[in-house]
Amino acid sequence: STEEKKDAAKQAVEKESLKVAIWSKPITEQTNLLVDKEKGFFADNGLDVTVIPGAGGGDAIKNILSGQADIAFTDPGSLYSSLDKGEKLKVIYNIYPQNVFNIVSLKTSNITKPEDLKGKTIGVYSLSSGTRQNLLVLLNQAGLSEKDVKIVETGIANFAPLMQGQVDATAATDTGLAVAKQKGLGEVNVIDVKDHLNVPSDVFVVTEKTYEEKKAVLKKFLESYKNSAEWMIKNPEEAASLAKTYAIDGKDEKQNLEMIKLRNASSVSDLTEKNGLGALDTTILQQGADTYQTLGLITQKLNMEEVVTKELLPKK
Amino acid sequence: MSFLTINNVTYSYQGQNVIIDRVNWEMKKGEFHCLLGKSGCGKTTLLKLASGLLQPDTGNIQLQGKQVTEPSHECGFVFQSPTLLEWKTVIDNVLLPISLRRKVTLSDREHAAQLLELVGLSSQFERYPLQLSGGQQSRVALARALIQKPSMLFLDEPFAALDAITREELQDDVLRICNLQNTTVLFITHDISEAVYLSDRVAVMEQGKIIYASDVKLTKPRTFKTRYDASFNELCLQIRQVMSGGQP
Amino acid sequence: MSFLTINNVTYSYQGQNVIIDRVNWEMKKGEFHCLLGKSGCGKTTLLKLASGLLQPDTGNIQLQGKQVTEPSHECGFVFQSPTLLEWKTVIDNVLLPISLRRKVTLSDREHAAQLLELVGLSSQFERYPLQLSGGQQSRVALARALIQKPSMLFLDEPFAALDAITREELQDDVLRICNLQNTTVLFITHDISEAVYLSDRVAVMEQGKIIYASDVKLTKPRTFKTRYDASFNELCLQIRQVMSGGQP
Amino acid sequence: MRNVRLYSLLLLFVLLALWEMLAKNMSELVLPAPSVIFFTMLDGMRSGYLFPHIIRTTLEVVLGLFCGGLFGFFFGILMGEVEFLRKLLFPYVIASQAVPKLALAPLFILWFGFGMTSKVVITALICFFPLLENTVTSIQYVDKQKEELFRMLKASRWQTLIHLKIPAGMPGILAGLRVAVVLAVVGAVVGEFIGGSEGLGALIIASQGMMDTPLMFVSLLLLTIIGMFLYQLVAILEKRWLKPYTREKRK
Amino acid sequence: MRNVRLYSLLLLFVLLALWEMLAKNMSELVLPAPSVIFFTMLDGMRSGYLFPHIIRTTLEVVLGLFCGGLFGFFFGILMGEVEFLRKLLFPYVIASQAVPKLALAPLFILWFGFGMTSKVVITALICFFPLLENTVTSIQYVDKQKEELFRMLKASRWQTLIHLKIPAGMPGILAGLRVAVVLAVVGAVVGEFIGGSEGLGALIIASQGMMDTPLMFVSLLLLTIIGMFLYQLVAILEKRWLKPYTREKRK
Ligand SMILES: Nc1ncnc2c1ncn2[C@@H]1O[C@H](COP(=O)(O)OP(=O)(O)OP(=O)(O)O)[C@@H](O)[C@H]1O
Ligand SMILES: Nc1ncnc2c1ncn2[C@@H]1O[C@H](COP(=O)(O)OP(=O)(O)OP(=O)(O)O)[C@@H](O)[C@H]1O
Ligand SMILES: Cc1ncc(C[n+]2csc(CCO)c2C)c(N)n1
Ligand SMILES: [Mg+2]
Ligand SMILES: [Mg+2]
Repeated sequence: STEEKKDAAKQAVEKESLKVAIWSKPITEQTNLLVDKEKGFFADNGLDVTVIPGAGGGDAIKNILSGQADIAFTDPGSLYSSLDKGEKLKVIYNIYPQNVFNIVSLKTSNITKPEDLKGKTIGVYSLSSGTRQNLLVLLNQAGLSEKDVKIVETGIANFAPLMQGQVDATAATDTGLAVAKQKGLGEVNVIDVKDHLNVPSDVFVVTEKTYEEKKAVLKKFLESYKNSAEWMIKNPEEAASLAKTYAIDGKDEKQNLEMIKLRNASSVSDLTEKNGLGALDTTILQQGADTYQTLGLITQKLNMEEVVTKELLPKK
Repeated sequence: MSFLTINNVTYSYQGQNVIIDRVNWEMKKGEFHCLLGKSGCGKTTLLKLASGLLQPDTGNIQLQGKQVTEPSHECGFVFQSPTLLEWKTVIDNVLLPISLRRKVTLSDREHAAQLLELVGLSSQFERYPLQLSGGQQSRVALARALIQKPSMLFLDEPFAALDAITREELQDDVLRICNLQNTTVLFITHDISEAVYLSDRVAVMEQGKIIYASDVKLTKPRTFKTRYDASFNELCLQIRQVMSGGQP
Repeated sequence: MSFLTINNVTYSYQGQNVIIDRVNWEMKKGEFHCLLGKSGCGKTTLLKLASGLLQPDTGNIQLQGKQVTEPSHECGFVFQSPTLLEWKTVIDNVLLPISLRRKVTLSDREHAAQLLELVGLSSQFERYPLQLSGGQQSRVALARALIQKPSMLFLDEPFAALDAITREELQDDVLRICNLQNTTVLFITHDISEAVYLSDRVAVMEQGKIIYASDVKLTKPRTFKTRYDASFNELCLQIRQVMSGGQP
Repeated sequence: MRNVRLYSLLLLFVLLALWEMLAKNMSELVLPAPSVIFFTMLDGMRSGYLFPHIIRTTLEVVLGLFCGGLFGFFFGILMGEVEFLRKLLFPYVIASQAVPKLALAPLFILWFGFGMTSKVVITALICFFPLLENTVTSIQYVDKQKEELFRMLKASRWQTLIHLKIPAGMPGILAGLRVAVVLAVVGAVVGEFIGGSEGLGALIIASQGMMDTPLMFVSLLLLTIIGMFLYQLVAILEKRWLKPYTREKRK
Repeated sequence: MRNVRLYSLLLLFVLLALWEMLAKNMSELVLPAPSVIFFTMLDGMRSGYLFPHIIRTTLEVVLGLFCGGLFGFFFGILMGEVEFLRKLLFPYVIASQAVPKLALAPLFILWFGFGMTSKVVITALICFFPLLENTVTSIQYVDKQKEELFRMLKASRWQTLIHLKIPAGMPGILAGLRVAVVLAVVGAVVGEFIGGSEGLGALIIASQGMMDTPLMFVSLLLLTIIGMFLYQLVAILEKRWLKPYTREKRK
């Protein structure tokens, strides 16, 4: 058995280590990325993946810029900002092609389309949150601007002010809404951002340098990730039960399942049906960048053609 | 009627060995009593008991017929060490007892200045205690005790840090003031002749007991001549003998 | 050759009025000198200058031919107030000077115990300073000064808080020890007879100046008989007169 | 002591140079160079963009410090004086401190609204503790002799406090105040993290959202300056008040 | 003093009852009732879900406190003793405190990695200041007479420190330690907010994401307990060490 141990040790040494900086703590919706010990999606491909937590998509990018991590699991907003600051980055995989953000209002306020938001008070997590950025995108699509509404920072428990009537609507995500409903939110109207401009929620980003130097490994990683995502889509129940041990918020298996199902849904789109999971749509990313520019969230015109690369995408 | 009565008082710190052992004492209004005794015999403790700073384990203490359970407004106290507030000037230190009871008036300040002059500190009103010599500090403490014109004074070696000349001047001053205000004084000293010179009655303590007491029957007011009186020296000698262990 | 030389020394606190005014003084090895003077005349200041705790504004001070710029290991000091460390027991307080220089050995502890017995505190080794009476505290301070067997002792009214009996016992003890170890002593006191009894030479200060100095030519060793010697009393009287402003 | 100034400047330059070098090899998004920060700051000052934020935060800090300081001092005295209160309340005081305010955000907003009040409350809550703790301690360790003197003078509890315990404990109390001053800055910022659209904390969050790290560092720098300024103020007050304590030392 | 216990419990019950009532009229999302929190805690304990987080955070707090405390004490002494260092370094000390650590997260992670080190460093950084400030102050205001005694005994600077200044300043220093202990808890949590996947701070963030407010309150409660426990520990130490200072008071 000592030899076996040695063998295992040898293998471990030979494995290529790869660090993935994510935008959050290791949470349920990313179960596929966290269960390598159990399922070996990455290990079987000779990869030793470490997940590095962060507080927001910006942290994920900072972590790859500083060399703390190789791959960033981040949102396009953070990507645009970094590109705007002149960083050289590559988008290599589309994790969630579906935009998960929404605007939630009580049925009684009768807000059903973006135009109805005019003059209303809307809650967002904070000034730096995705909820705010996506709210702005939505307003922009409806020809409104930040000045037409009153945005208040409500902190993370942003449904409470909505229920207590301190805000007319609140910007949230699909998972947030699901949890809130479970906690007794009641009847609400939901405006989904994806119905107006479906900018992806998260993508894998690497620095140009990593991209050049580690193509092979990255490729292996994306392939493994795709496998893991496919597994999660096929086995949501198993994932939900594994999340109990591997995700920090995976206490409640039923809730886990709901989260996982929502993420599974946002992982697929028409394009992924055609080209396989992770398929990148440069046009929509470009549209997103342009919208961010008109909103003043970034200053330069970005060319996403240079940034998006489909070279490493796994075959269907 | 007696002014201060110490009635069969016992005391021990933290329940250890007995420090004050069944002491009885009586003082009439306006009397000046001196307490003598070897270092560590319990004089300070007795004084603190009499003033109400400490509570006796057994027995009781009465001031003007009332049980003493806490310090009284009518008592002044000079501690063995000066105990001045470093952050107040000399004159403010003297005025402290007043300022605790009411607003300090101009006449209070004048009174304080008078007392400071009396104890020979006329040029140091605005100094801070740390800038004074040891003897000067103890004189400030004396002035502080006098400012309230107390009807009862407890003085714990107030002159120990003073030279013979200043000491004798102050002895006379204190006697005069106390006479004038008919103050009752309980005075601790190590100087036998000082004790005899000042008192109407002296007591010697040993190991918590009063082993000797005697009226001093010298003419009053006392003057420098008193010190050369034969009976003065005799009494001094007698007390000395008592203290060094011989019988009176 | 002189052991301690004070050479035309001037000093003033914070550049205010002059406290020590061109003082000259000399002590030979093994001599016992006493400094007298009214309260506030500058005795403590002079002692601190001599010991190197303060630096003179002008003039200089030499100990064994070397300029004194800081306190020396060979000097012991008893301050006017006991200055004990409240968080150390009595015996640890006495051992403090030793413990600052090296590890305390068993024989050091024995030495400390001896000294404490000498000053009459044999049963209080393990007490804390705050549990002692005033006189007991000052005796601890004396023991602390003696434990290093210093060749030069500065004593600032070490016996002020002691009764006549204890004081006289300690006077003899100190004299004996200093004689034995040939210690040079500069001693401040307010008790003129104490000064005369102890010293080889006495000096009287006034307003920062030494206004009188005299050798004491009494037989040594001094005994209780010394105090009844005619020349003893004469010298006492003379000093008294000097202090009270009369000419010697 | 003029030398200190010189060395202080020297050290500053050395540190800045080191930082500049370090930053050269790093993305501006992670660690911007001091020069970049400086120019960002200059820009912000010139355009007036920074002023409302600075004013807002300063106001919050000062108000919060005032309330929290008074509160801490006052309760420090109460709890130092009354053992019963001390034993009774200390668990809650510690609870109020050990809990990260950031997590209680929604409650604060719920109770105190989105405006400045909630930030002032958080600031006060954060900075009252060091003052409380130091006050409790300082007024308890008072010279026994002086205490006896006040007992003899029949000083009331209140008088003993005013005339003895507080003056005697002043150095310790002011040390607490100095800690509180610095914590107040952090408090205000944390308050603004939660739900603020103005103030340097909000600016930090916003700059994080825009990934404008130089702007974030400008905010941090401004916070440091506010903290240092207030600290210095307390030091000056201290010099005034504690003169008698240190008078001897001067020569 | 047995009464205090009683009243303490009584107060606790009153507060809990008030809370329960308040929470009844409020969404569990904002303020869960104590009963709910209690059962959530019980669950978490039974399933063992909470233990790794508790252990992790406690470890970080203790390590951070140890490092930060030592550091603060040590530098407090250095800066209390050497005026030059005090003037030279204080700006940086204040800077290190006035800056919200939360904003510096990425830098700490860059320098100290993702493991426990970065959290320990943040904790240490947060809790060293009160100790430093109190140490600096406490060792400066020493009785002049005792200082003179030590000069007379030719005590070296070091000896004066060890035998005089530190023992005499102990009450103040320990007050600083008590503030530091409580801040350390906050420090560890802030560290975990940023880049931790384990620990009560991470749990708070995660529970916020899940909108599991009861779980968040359980974490907060646990933090309070850790803080209180450590505080009590210091109090016990204090009682041991400061015996001679308070000996007189006993009777
Ligand atoms: N730290 C100080 N700052 C300013 N003046 C001082 C200081 N210490 C003492 N003095 C002044 O210097 C003079 C001499 O003081 P010193 O302590 O030497 O007197 P002394 O002869 O020892 O008196 P005593 O017998 O009362 O102890 C006094 O007038 C005193 O007010
Ligand atoms: N706080 C205390 N705790 C315990 N014992 C004490 C305390 N204070 C004094 N003692 C002891 O009580 C005895 C009497 O002390 P007290 O202070 O009354 O003596 P004293 O007669 O005033 O002596 P002195 O002349 O030296 O001042 C001494 O033996 C002393 O050690
Ligand atoms: C599925 C999903 N949900 C939420 C976020 C969080 N998020 C989106 S944008 C943004 C602001 C920049 O940090 C943040 C925090 C995400 N990345 N992916
Ligand atoms: Mg006494
Ligand atoms: Mg003197």
